[in-house]
Amino acid sequence: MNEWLSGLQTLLIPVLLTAALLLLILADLLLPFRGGKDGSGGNPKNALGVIAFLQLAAVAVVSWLSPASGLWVGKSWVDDSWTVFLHRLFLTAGMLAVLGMYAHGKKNFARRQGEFYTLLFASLIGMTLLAGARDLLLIVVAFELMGMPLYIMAAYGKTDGDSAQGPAAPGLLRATPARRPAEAGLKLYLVGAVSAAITLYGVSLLYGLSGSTQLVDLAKAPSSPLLFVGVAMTIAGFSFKLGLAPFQFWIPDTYQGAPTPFVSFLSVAPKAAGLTALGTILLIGFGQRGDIWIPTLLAVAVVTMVAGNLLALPQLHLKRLLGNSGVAQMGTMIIGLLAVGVQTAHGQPDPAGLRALLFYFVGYLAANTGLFLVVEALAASRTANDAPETRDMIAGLSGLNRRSPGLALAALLCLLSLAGIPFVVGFWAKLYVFVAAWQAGQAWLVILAAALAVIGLFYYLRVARSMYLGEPTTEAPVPVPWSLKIAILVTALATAGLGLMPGPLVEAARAAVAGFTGL
Amino acid sequence: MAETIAFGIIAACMLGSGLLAVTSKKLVHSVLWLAATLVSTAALYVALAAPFLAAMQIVLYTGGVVTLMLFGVMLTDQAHDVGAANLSGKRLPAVLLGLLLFGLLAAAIQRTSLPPIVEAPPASTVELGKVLLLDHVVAFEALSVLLLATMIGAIVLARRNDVQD
Amino acid sequence: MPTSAYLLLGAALFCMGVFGVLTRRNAIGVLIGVELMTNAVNLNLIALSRANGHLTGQAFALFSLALTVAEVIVGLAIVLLLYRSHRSVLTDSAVEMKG
Amino acid sequence: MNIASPITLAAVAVMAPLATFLIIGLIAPLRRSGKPAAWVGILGATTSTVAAALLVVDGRSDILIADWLGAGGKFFASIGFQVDGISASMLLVVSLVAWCVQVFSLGYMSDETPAGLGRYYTWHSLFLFSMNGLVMSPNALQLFLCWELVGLASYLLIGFYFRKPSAGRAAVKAFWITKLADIGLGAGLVALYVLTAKASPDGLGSFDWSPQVAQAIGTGGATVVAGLFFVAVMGKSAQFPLHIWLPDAMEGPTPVSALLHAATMVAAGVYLVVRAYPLFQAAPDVLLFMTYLGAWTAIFAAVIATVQTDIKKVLAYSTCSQLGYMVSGLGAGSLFGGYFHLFTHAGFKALLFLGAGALIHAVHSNELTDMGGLWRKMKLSGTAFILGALALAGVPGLAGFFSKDTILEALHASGQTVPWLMLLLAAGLTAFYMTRVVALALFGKPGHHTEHAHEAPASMLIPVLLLAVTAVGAGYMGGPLAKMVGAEYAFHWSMTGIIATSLGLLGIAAGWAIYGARIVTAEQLAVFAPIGNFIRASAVDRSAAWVYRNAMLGLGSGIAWFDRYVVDGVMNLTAWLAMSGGQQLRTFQSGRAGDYVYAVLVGVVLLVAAGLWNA
Repeated sequence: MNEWLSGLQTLLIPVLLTAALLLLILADLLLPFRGGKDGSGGNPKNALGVIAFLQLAAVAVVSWLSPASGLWVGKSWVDDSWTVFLHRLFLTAGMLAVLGMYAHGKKNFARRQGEFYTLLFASLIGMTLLAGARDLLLIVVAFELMGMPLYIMAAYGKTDGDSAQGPAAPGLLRATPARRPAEAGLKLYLVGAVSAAITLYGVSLLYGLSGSTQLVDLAKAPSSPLLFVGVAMTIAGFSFKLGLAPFQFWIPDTYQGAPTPFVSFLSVAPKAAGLTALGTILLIGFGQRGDIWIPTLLAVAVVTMVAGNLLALPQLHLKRLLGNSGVAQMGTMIIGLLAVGVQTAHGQPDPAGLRALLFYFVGYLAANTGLFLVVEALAASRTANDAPETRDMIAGLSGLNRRSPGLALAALLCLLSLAGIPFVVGFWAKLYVFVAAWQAGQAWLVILAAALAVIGLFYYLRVARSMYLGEPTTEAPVPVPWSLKIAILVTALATAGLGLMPGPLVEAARAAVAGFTGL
Repeated sequence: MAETIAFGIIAACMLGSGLLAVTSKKLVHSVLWLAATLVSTAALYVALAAPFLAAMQIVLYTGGVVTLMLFGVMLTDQAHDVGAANLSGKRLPAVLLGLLLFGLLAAAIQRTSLPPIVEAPPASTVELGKVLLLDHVVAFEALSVLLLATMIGAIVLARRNDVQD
Repeated sequence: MPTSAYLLLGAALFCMGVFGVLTRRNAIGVLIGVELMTNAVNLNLIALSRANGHLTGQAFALFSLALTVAEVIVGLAIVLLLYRSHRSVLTDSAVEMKG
Repeated sequence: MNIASPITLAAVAVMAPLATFLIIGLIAPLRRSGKPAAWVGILGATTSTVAAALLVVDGRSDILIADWLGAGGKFFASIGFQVDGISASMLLVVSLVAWCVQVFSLGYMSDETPAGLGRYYTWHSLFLFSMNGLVMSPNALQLFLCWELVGLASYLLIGFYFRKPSAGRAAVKAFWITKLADIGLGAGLVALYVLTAKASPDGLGSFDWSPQVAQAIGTGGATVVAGLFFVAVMGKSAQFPLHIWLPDAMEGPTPVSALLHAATMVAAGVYLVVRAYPLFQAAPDVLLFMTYLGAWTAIFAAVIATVQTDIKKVLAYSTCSQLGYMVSGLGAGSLFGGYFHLFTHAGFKALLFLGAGALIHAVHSNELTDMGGLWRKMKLSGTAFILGALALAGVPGLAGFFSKDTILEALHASGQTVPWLMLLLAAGLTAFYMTRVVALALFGKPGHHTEHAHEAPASMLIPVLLLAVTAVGAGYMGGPLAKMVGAEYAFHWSMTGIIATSLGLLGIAAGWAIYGARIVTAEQLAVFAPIGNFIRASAVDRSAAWVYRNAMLGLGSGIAWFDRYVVDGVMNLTAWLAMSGGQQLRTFQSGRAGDYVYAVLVGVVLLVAAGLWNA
């Protein structure tokens, strides 16, 4: 019994989140739906967003108050400083997602808000479990727990602006749902389901060859062709979620069709979680045998950076552009992982790359989320008079500075951060990763990444140019709901603040990596 | 010898029905062939001393998944294009890709020395339960949350739109 | 039977699934392919569990089974949604977003 | 003189423009009011200039390094101010030129809308802040940060007339090319940190550029770092073949050109070399490369300048050419020579640009032929412009003469004969094309705009005249400047000086003969009767003209063509390749989920195959 309790305590954050999820379901059942046509005002279900936010905030407070215990649950899960850092990251992402979603959900799926937050919580539970998972089986289950709610959330919502309605079907199928969310969900799901099968196949081989599901035992597996195949398929399977080329094609389509506040979540937190999961498998399981995975991952990283940047270059649709640029960003993050891998394989594990990775996650969370939320603010403010073809397009941002200077400034900060310009957090993130990679002897990779970043600069600045130099179609300020305003403010402040004073974050990342068990 | 023959027969059933499952023109047939594949796999599980798994395979998989799929097929039966264009024209590259992958996997399997299958009495369900609930309790709990979320999600998506927002 | 026989069988089944995934235009057909692939994984797991002489692989296979069921449920919900929005269950009927 | 500590003065000089940037930038009504915003900007520049002047007078050195990013000194970033002779004098030059440009702009930009003017001064303040921050950098990291900011600010300034498509394109091009080159600085920075970390016992690196660092990382390390740094220098300081953005950047307002090309943006590259000179000194290969590349750029750009008809383009190529001098001088091992030329060039090039601005303002055209005969209308501006031209041409007694002579001496002393000859030739060409500009613009056939031209207003004249003083006087600052840099300098005539001066005078004579007096006609040459007869008989005049037209013009145009279509073309090709590569890849983004699954499985097969290959 005692063991159980200590287990619960070690798993504090996931357990609290599960309790919160159940409470949320209960609240959803108790709160009636009462809404006008547009779902505005007086709908008791709207309280669910507030409840969800408060719950997450409470869990976040608990997370901030409870330092890493270093305790294990069985041999599969550990509550170390690395886990705690990631928990805080995911909880922050969750809170931003709820803030971003609040106004959107109220307006677009007034009746189904509760389910959305429930799914979000489920996904967050998966992420928090992934953070501490040191067992293949748990990683696979947590990964799916994180992923499956995402499929549904991507297909959520009914507004996609310019959805063409098909002919009405009789009977059961009278009301036609929106086309684009369905398409977004379908693409994410199909690629995801196939990738899940591939991951499972790879993982089954890893298990079979090492005779255990624990990551530390993977090192015992004798080197054999099948082991290489297992690792390759595991990497391939994870690459889907991370959006590495050529597994990334779903990204722009899904981003375009899914609700934007959800995309702001989808584009960061699951990727960070997936990358840390892949990283723990590779580093703990095969840290000493870099030859199994480093060449493969290196090739994937290069292809990803090139493809992501080139695909983003011609994009005029903001969400597609951000999707593809996110692919390129993931490529850069992989470099951090590779840096650790190379150093570890040389028998001198240097956690600089891991630190860089954690730092990068935070910077990326702030900038990318902020930018998507600005896109959402603009889309939400659109009226029937706006040309449908400018929805979510760069052109739709035209002259934003004259309409809402604050919003434009926030977007600019985020753009500069993603582009890696000094004085905002993205610069330090890139520099940190590059230093780690160069220290690992991958100078050419650094130069390549820096060269590709110039392409990135081009498309990011094109957006900024449109905001500052373009002509607005209207002078009216963009009305931003307060919840969205807070979220955008927080991300912009974090982007600028961590750029001017990255010290605390550096220290936090250092502490997190110092306690990482396994390296 | 008898064992090899039995293995051969089951394997042939499995592969044959699997092949039919991916090539049948009619989707309902495909689903049924899938069921046949799953059942023959269950037979292999028995041979591998995993009777509980075999049972679960038949109950969960064949009973659950296949039924669900049949439902899916029937519900969407009115789609104007079902049956008309079930298979895409890009079959040759798919065959090549599949064969290539199989070749690679087979080469890797052949070149790897694996521990032999130990002949042993079937493991008791109690022992399996211990592994599940002691070694993998976190995953087990996570799975329950996952199933709950899946139910909620599936309902919210599949619910009729006119009773929604 | 040697372990490799089971693994080869699994690999063959997996690649059939790959073929099915690649050739089916009907979303449910794609799901059937995915089912074959995960079924191959389960076969792998159970065979390797036996070869390793413990039950972890079987437990893993159970988890994998449950995951697959969940996946199919979500998949069918999405297929139904697709059907309602597009009047079609072909994966290439939803091609509005591209480029 | 003990008004304030050097660090305080440096902080004031750097922070004043930042304050004005924030004030103008954030207070929208002030920005939109135009003139008041301009005055705030000028106030900031004035403060910087005064502080810099006090710093120079004070003469003390000091360094402040603040551990910016916290983390108990374990993290690598520190910022601060390094006050010494070099940074103090550079700060003064930068601030003074910026001040002149800002005052000049009051008159020049008077046609702008108030909001436009406000925006203009906002960017100016940002630019001055970043440039001053760059100058005072105590390490490579801060320099890089400010370097990027300088790039951004110059992008905004060059693209100021953003409604004009060509200005937008030019801004983008300038930004892109310098950005591309900046990869070198960024990578060099990373390399420097990693190499110093490797060399230090505690495993922590730094971004210092001190001789100790150079020693620690050895020749190999220094070559990597300096080589990578120099790539960025090539971009920023417009060395061949990365100079192509510079002529296009003339699309910006003329005062902006003066700012960017005189003392600030393009000088940043040379300044980087000056600051990081210990690292460069430890990398002889890089220095040798610099010597040749600088000389080549000097002569290449000078040749192109001889055939330009746009006054700003001539000055732009001339900037390229002079930067070549500086780079070559630094490469030859003369820190002082390169820096001295940077110093004097700042003065007279700013003068030339602002003078050209006054001329352009008078006739509303950049074309030399439209300006003809402006001398009669604009005596003051004209005189100043001529002074600047003579200083650039290297006429003895004026600023350019002394610094150019120092560089040539250094090359001669180091035994670099080929670059030395190239630079000598470039000196002659410089004199030639500047004479051409003066002759055509001030004395040539009156253009149809000339009639309505009149002298520039006081706000434009004051900075021009002030700079004219520096164009004359800066050359005599060599001794004090050398002391500040820590070198020895005393002018004396030498063989090199005599050759260079003769070539310069020859160039002036040739230029004047062809474009000013137009004496290369048979009648005038007939004065020398026997020779004239001979010439008439042998038609040397015509053949001379032919030679000139076909050889000289042909060479110039040929190189200009090469520049336009080959060097530029490679850049455009790269951009085009990236863009069309993206477009090609997009065809895979077909929208069909089936295709995406295909991609996934192809990826799997590839990864598995790669895995087996490794195994």
